[in-house]
Amino acid sequence: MNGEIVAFCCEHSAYVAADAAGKQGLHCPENLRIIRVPCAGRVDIIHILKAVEEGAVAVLVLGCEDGLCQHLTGNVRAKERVKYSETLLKEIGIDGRRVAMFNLAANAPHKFIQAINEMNERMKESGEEK
Amino acid sequence: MQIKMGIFLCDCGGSLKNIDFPKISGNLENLEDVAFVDISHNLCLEEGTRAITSRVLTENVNRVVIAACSPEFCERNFAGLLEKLRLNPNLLSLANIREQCSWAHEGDVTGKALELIMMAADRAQLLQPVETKEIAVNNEVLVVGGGFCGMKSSLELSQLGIRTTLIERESTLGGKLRELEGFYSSQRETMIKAVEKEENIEILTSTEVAGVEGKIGDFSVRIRKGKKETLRSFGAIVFATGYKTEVAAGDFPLKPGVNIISQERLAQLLQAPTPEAKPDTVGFIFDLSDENSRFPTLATLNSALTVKQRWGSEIYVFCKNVKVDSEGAEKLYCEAREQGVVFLKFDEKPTISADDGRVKIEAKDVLLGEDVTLTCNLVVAEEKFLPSEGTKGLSSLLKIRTDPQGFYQEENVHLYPVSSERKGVFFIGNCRGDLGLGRVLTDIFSVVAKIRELLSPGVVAEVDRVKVDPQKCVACLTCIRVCPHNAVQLVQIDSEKVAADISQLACDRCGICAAICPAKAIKFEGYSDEQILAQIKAIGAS
Amino acid sequence: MARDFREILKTKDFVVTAEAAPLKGSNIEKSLEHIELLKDKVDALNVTDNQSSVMRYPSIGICLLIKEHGGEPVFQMTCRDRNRLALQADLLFAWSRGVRNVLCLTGDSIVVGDHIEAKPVFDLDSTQLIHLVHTLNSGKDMAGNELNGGTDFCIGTTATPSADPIEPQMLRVRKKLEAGIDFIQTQAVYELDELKRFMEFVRKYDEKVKVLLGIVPATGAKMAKYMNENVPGIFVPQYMLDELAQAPKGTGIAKGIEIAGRLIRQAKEEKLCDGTHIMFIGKEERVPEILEAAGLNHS
Amino acid sequence: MIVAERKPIKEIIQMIAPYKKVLLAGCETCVAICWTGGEKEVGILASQLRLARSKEGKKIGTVETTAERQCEKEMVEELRDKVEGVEAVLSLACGAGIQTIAEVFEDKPVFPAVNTTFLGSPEGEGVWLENCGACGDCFLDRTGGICPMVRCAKGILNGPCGGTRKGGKCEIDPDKDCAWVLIYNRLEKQGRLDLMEKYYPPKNFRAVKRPGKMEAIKA
Repeated sequence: MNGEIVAFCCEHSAYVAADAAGKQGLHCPENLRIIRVPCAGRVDIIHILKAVEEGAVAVLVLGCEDGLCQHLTGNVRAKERVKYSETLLKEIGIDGRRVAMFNLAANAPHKFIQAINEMNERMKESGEEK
Repeated sequence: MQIKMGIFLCDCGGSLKNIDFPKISGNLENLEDVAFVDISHNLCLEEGTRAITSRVLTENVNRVVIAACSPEFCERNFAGLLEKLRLNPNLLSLANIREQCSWAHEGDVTGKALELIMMAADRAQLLQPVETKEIAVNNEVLVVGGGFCGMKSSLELSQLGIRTTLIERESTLGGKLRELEGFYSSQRETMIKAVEKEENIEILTSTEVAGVEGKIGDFSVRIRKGKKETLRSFGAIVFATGYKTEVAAGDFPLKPGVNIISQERLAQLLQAPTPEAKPDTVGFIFDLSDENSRFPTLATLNSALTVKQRWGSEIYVFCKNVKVDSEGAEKLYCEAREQGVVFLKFDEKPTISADDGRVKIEAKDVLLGEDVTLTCNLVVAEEKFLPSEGTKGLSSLLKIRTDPQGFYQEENVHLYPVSSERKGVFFIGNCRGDLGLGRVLTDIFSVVAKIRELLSPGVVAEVDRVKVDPQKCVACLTCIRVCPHNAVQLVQIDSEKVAADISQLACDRCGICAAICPAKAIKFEGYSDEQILAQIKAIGAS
Repeated sequence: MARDFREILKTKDFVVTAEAAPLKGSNIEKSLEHIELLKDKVDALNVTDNQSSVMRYPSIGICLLIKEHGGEPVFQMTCRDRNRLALQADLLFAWSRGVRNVLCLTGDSIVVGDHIEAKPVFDLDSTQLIHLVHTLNSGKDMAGNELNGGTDFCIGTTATPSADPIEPQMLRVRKKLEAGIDFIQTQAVYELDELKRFMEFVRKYDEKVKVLLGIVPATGAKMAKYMNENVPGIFVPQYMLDELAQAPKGTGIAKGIEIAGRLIRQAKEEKLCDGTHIMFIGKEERVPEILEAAGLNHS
Repeated sequence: MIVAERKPIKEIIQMIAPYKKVLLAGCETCVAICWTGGEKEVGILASQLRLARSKEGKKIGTVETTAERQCEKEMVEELRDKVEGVEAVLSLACGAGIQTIAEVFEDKPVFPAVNTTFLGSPEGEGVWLENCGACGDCFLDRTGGICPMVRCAKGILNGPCGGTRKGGKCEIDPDKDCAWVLIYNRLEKQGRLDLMEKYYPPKNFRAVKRPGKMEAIKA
């Protein structure tokens, strides 16, 4: 990889939002790579770490809004795992802000684009290249 | 078996102009395991179906990669097509090059499109067939709660030919209908009679649920009547356990001899023969707090009208707001005003005191801007709307969450309105909160439709989509504890080994268990660790 | 004045003791000041043992100092820092140097103090320690060996009358009473009803044991709240918090002293208990004010 | 079961600093169950170590494996091929497992990646509670099946202490229950409060004759 953003997208919300963004012509950064998952709760710590290992500049997990996970706790667990991954990275001196969790609904393409842009901004600020 | 992959590229009628399809095709053709790369213009149309059919059959491929629009649109169709071609639908891998690539960026995105296809192709390499099989389901339904909601849904189900067992904790059917007069009383008897007459409905009164095991299509329910417990099987369970109301003791001076009564007591008075000395003035108070007051509003309007008609009393209704968003409420309100019921709007809580056998209400009416003091023969107190007795015990027995107020079914868009996290277990009516009549009816019809769909003969389910490897399972019970759908249980594998086992009917394919398993013993085909990691590795590799 | 504390306990209507907390470091001047100030105003001075698990000058050291200056020390001994060998050896040493009273405690947890990585000993608990002192008093050690010179300690212990729930606490007090003790000094009590309840319980099992009401004056509403949240076994009631909060700025401590005096006075007048034990740690110099507020003009 | 916690990563990185290829050996029993040393955690640690090395611009080879029971020589023996291919072993097993693998492969440096903390049982999802101190002199018959030796912060046998917090919580942690209040409640329910009225003399701390060894009758 070379500076890509890996985004794990829940197929009930974020993945649909990403489609909608494309449909509405909301442009997103080209370095985005989406991996579709059935629920944010499917994303494991090792997936996040491997993405960082492979050279992703940032890793995002995008799930449903709080309280609206089809599987009740999937998004909550995902958030916990992202937080833990952040810790794991920080403790070895890697910027923990490279991983993040966002909650959004399927009808929120703006929020989706915002999340990706925010990550790009964040990474520019921190100046950390891969 | 040797992987043989067919790749189809769709340029969406030639509209994806910022992707150079021949170039992509050229890059892919020479890859190992790739049998062919085809470019089509409209894979979703008849011509596309024909193209896929002939190529898959002649080339005899065992993996299909399709780069086209979002899987949200095309996945079902293509999977269905593969099935027709006798290729397992799970051997399909999609690349979303339209919404998430061509449309998402300006300028040439050939490179990115190629990469997305590579990700899909690398995932395809690792896909395994997922077989399906027909699963026999029990299509009898258990309805818990013999109130309006329970009776009505039993009637609807039975009319579809679904055998229904209706159980009620009390000794008679009717539930809250028994406590409401006026319009509701006529409904009560008709409905009870209809339920009793219906052959497809078995009625068990003075009966409770003692335990629920199993899964959709095959629940075993322990039913308790007195001390006797019986085990029965059902395909689905509908809970219509209703609500209870309670006069908040803190709000009213509830002492014997003080004429402050509950709605329930009022209903009893109205059912009894009309008293000699009818009360001259009757006060009603509701909406003391800002909580959802749909039910108190309806109950008050209904009772106020009935009292007016039967006793001809003067009626004063004290309230903060009259919320008429529930069905029929506005009509009741207008009728009440026409009949001379006086509504007084307070902002601060009225003072209520006993006054020589009568009740004095002092309030500041915000519309009149004046202090109002009224002495009534009778005051009907506001009642709080609460989950019915036993809801807490039932929810822990079912392992299903309740909202902070203790009602079932949080407003989760994916489950809304009547499904629960446990497939085949439904909650309808006022056990979900203060709904009002209109929404209760909607619930009833939704649940009937859902059950009909779920329990139709010949339910087909995937086998081992999410599967535990018993050799790797360390029986730590983590998956059993975390599964939001109660789909995992511990089973004896052989004489010495126990392991987790996932019920394919109850499983809702979230993958939470696969992620959390500390022994990595759970594989979610299609989204396995290897398949996810293959996609990660493919990023930037081309 | 009589300096045999056991005798004082038997004869005096209302016994008064105060806590003398050793400080950190080898300089004992300040402790000496406190001793000089208080030794004649109270019946005994009670020396804490690495109080709150914070390492300090040893209890036995201050006990000897009190002795040298004509006061009556109570040697506090916790099980936190010594195993059964050390406990016995220290007790023999104390006795040989004229210390006659020992207060048997389990001790606070290590983690509340300033050496949180230390290994907690807790070889014995307070009840077992009481039994151990009796064993030494009988001229034997714990292993059953005859001692060349035993002890005859006056034995005290503590109890928490305001514990919640109270039942298990009372069962433990009962075990201590059955082990045989001369006096109980209670944890700080702010509600005398709790003391009454406690006395009723104690008297059911022991007619003779003396109970000293524990007093920890609050120095302000903030401090009282802090104690409620952080000091084990202390529960200042809401009305007292309000009373403290209403005191004008800078007079919180005076208010605390007033309340303490009031509690002691009432306990004495209503004969609720046999005496009091004042714990005014870090403010030892103001103990006389409490005595005055309580109307205890010691002779 | 045995409960363990991952060591701070800095400690681990320091331990394996001299080596270019290490084997991460988990265990499929207790430490897997308590989410510390199963295949999942082995994978996470390996990834973290690789990331840490690459941050320094260096590389580390990681081999990941788990033993069925790392405290059994025969089962550890099965890892021989993997062990021989590396310079050092990082074990995610409990202290017993670590020592077994160190003994079986005497020539290899073996390092602990976890701290073995206590014997306990799960309280719920992801929460484990210490409830046995392996004292060798079980006391549970007298305390309603609740061990005051480890569940009381001070191990009091004649409790509770005077510091119990409101509502029966431990003096050092308001989130933890006072063991003696639990004992009281259980014994009261069973009508056996007389057990709590009894005095229990000091415990025999020589019940386990250290170094501990147990020989069963080879019947």
